[in-house]
Amino acid sequence: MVHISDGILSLPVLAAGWAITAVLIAVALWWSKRKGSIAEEIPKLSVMTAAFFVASLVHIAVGPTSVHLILCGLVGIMLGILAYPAIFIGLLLQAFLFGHGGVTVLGVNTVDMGIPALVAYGIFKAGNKLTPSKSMTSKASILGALAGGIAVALAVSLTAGMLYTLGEEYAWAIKALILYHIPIIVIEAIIAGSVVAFLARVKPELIGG
Amino acid sequence: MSVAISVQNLGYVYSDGTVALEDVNMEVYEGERVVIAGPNGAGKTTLLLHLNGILRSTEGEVEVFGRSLKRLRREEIIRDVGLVFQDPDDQLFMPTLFDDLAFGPVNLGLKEEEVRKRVKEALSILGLSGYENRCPHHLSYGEKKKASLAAIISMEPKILVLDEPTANLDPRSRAELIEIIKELNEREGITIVVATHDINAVPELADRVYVLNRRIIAEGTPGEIFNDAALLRDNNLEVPEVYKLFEVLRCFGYPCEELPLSIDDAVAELTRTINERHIHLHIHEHTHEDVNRIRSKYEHHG
Amino acid sequence: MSVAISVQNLGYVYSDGTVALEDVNMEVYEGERVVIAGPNGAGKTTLLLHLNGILRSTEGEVEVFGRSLKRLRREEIIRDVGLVFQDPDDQLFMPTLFDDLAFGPVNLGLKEEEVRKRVKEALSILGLSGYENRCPHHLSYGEKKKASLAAIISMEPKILVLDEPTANLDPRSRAELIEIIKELNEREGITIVVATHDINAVPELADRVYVLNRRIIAEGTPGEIFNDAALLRDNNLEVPEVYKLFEVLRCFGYPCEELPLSIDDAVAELTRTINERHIHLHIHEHTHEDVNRIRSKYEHHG
Amino acid sequence: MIEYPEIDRYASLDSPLHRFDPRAKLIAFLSLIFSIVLVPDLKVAFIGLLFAVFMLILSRIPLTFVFHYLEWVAIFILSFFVILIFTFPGEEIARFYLLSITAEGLYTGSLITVRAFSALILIFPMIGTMRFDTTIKALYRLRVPGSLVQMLMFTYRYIFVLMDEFQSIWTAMESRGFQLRSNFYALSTIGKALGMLFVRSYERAERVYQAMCSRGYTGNPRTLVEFDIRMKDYLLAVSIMGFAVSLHIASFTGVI
Ligand SMILES: Nc1ncnc2c1ncn2[C@@H]1O[C@H](COP(=O)(O)OP(=O)(O)OP(=O)(O)O)[C@@H](O)[C@H]1O
Ligand SMILES: Nc1ncnc2c1ncn2[C@@H]1O[C@H](COP(=O)(O)OP(=O)(O)OP(=O)(O)O)[C@@H](O)[C@H]1O
Ligand SMILES: [Mg+2]
Ligand SMILES: [Mg+2]
Repeated sequence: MVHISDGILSLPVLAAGWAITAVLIAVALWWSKRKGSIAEEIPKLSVMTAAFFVASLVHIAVGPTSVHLILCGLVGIMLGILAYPAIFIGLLLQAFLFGHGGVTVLGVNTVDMGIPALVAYGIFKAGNKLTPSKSMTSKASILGALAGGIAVALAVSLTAGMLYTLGEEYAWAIKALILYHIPIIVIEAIIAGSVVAFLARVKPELIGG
Repeated sequence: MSVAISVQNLGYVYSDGTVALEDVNMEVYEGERVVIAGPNGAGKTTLLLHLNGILRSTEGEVEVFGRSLKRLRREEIIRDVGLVFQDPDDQLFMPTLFDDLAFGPVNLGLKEEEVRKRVKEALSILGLSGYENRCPHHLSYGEKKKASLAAIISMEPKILVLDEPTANLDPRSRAELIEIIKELNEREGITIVVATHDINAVPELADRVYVLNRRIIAEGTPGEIFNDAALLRDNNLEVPEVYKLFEVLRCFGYPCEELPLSIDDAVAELTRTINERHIHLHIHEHTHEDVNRIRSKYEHHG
Repeated sequence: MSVAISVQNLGYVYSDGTVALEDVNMEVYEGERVVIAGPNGAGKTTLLLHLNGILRSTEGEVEVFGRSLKRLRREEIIRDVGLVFQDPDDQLFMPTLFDDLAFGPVNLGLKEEEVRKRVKEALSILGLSGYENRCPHHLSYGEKKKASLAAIISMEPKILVLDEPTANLDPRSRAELIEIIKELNEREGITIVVATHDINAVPELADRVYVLNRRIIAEGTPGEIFNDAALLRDNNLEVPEVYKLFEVLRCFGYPCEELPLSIDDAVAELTRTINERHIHLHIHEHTHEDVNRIRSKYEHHG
Repeated sequence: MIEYPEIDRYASLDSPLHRFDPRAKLIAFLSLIFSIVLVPDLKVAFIGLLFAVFMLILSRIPLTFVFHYLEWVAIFILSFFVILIFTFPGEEIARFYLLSITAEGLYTGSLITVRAFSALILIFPMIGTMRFDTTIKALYRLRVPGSLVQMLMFTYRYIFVLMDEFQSIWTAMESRGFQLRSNFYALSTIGKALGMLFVRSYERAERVYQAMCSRGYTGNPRTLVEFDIRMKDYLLAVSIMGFAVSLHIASFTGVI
């Protein structure tokens, strides 16, 4: 899991996390208000957030342990800018309902997962524009895998970066974290590709098609 | 006849403490059609999930063809027992119908050629040939229901277990589905277990009925079960309308020992009785009382 | 009687090109109970969504109490028209039952005291008093269905529109719900519009029936509609079993002009006819032919 | 089988914390959590942990329930602890073959672990002593932005519905012989199942929105909330917050 627990990070990092998150949520909500009524977005966004919450409960065996899905790339691809508040709500519920992650690190964790979601959204959108539209499904699956994989890799890097603020002494812990996540990046890429290909065929409007 | 499924002293408690099944005993013979009837929340679905080993209880035993499910691997069980879910959307999750029908056989480790053959057969049995590349999600509800049955048929189970196969269907789709289930039983000799509270389908689908309400309340032919009004009332089950009406007719002097359960039964019954003698309907002193007693018997509220 | 709802030349096409409604014309009078019957995919749900302005078509017109919905604000519409959805989980979106029932009244801008009063009343009408603090996911399906009706009742609409209110319910819950709907109509004078393919509920719930299959195919009393076998067959609808059986009885010489639609109708019919004269049932030459014709009329497959 | 998130299973018990006003409780415990996770001193942090355990016992929430809930997270925190004690540079105090434990590693690892567990344990007296919808309403009253409160409310509600839905899809897959492994076939199949979950959720979202519109939803959060804050709530909140502050005074002045 790329969640950082409570009790690890320092005050300035926690504060910065909350500040960035507050600004990005405000921007995302303002943006979607500008485009139309927020009254329509809230219920829809909520149900989709619940879906991602449920999906992230799937755990997959990797060697001796098992991992929960992260899916931040998919959240971005499907929800666009609004992925950021959705991830915040999802993490808040995970912290309150399961004790996953933590309360004080909510801001930081949202940055770690939310920024990659926005990046995945960008990659997917740009990729769709750039590539000539040949087979819709295979293109979607490649782009989905790419965006999904990169998003998780980025999430891991950001988490590692947060730990790095603690000092050189954590170098090994950071290496362990990265090592642990390499198979997860692959798993997430495969799953994201498969989900996006499925959606391209069954419900294209979900991926902005 | 040999025993296909035998359930012994089965009990099941969900993790939140809900007791769904208690001391359930049941036997299904090869080639037979058995209906499990019971109200909402009776534990029908829970029982069916035990029949193919999805749920495994520590209490009691389920045997298929004499072998305890506890000692079988999932793969071995699903070769024998195919389970069709109530909501077809739960079962159809592939982008094309072909993929969905191939899913089971592929998981069984069959060769590609065999898989293709089975998919083709299953589609043709259900009258869905030519639908291979359709997306199941975009089918109509009736078609989805058939598709979800096809996805199990393609695994060629010896025992077919269906959860509420007729729920939510409009009359044509419902009649088609009942017909298909009957044919699978008659032609291919597949043993059928159906859970339902669609009581009007029972006479057509059942050789034998078990009434379930957490425990097995009763067992018998459809006729025997419907004859026991108290049983039905206590377990919140309906009686076919035809049956009720003949009860009423009996009050008006229609001579009838075994009450018919369906229109076809009724026609046969009428023809037989009338051929023997002419029938006079009339009102006795106690007719109204009798009729009222019958009506209140079937009033479910109050 | 004044017109409660008037639909004129309504058409609707979904964004993917599916034509769901075409030139629909319909009128519902104040205090009336109208059933919209039609097979799966007929457009029933689409039509209902127009009645309270959720969907607004450019083609045609919907008027409620003489005012076009196009010119009304959402808030004004929902004061008059309450819509109960088929799947109660779609409608129970708040964390507790109290919040859910209060949601509508609060949005209507009512005072807190009034809101509490209405919630209490709605709960007691549906027999859910004491459930205020329950979460929807801990309710049974039947209870959810009642709760979703309560959440509309608390808004005190003059017109109640229900989508498949009896679907998926066991006999007791079904009977209870039908009873509640009837009482709302009789006691509170609420106009009722129901979309359903549960044909056995039609005689109990309808003063008048519209048959919908993308367009309005027919309109009439339940008796008139069920009399038109071709219509029903073409639109994939059933006839109540009692009705079928009396058709059969008629072949055996039972004299009967208006065929009864429910057991209660049947008892009344029998009593009336028999009081007039004794009834002889017998087999004519053409009885068997007649019976066969009836049976094939209702065979939906083939 | 996935399990429902039922942190509030014991919300109907009775204890001083159950009777604590929801808003005051949230503020007090959140301050305490923020305070403990930033304590720089191991001994002081340990006092914080003891206080957290005391609060847990005061809440009367069964410990078996708490342990079951913490299993997963505990593994994660403890593995971080193990990594730190072996890899943190510093003065060696013990040795296992090639690996050496350093004093600094042990200290930092313990500090982090104690702080993390304190924060985790405090979730139970804070959230587990009231129904979750009460928590959400308390946040609403504490002026958390309306859009977020509504999202929290609706998301929470639909988690249960969609969990059931996904569980059914999963059961149906298993009954056709699907086995979860980490190979390409299994993963891409999971992708399709998830895809189906998203499609169904999206369609449900549309219907939920329609149902909300039918009841006059305009995007504004408006619910009725009845909270009754009393003197003893202020007192309890102030004492918990006082304890939170004193932890930092203690470690700053080095009294302990
Ligand atoms: N996953 C679950 N967790 C807890 N309780 C459950 C679960 N699934 C079912 N139950 C409960 O177990 C009992 C039996 O449920 P089951 O679904 O087997 O009944 P059923 O006879 O199939 O009902 P229906 O006719 O509504 O399909 C019910 O009280 C139900 O609420
Ligand atoms: N959101 C949608 N987008 C595209 N097509 C739709 C949508 N909703 C419904 N349809 C289609 O419109 C037609 C009418 O659907 P509708 O749900 O109104 O029928 P219905 O009579 O309510 O059916 P049922 O008895 O199954 O509830 C169907 O062909 C359906 O597939
Ligand atoms: Mg069931
Ligand atoms: Mg409908």
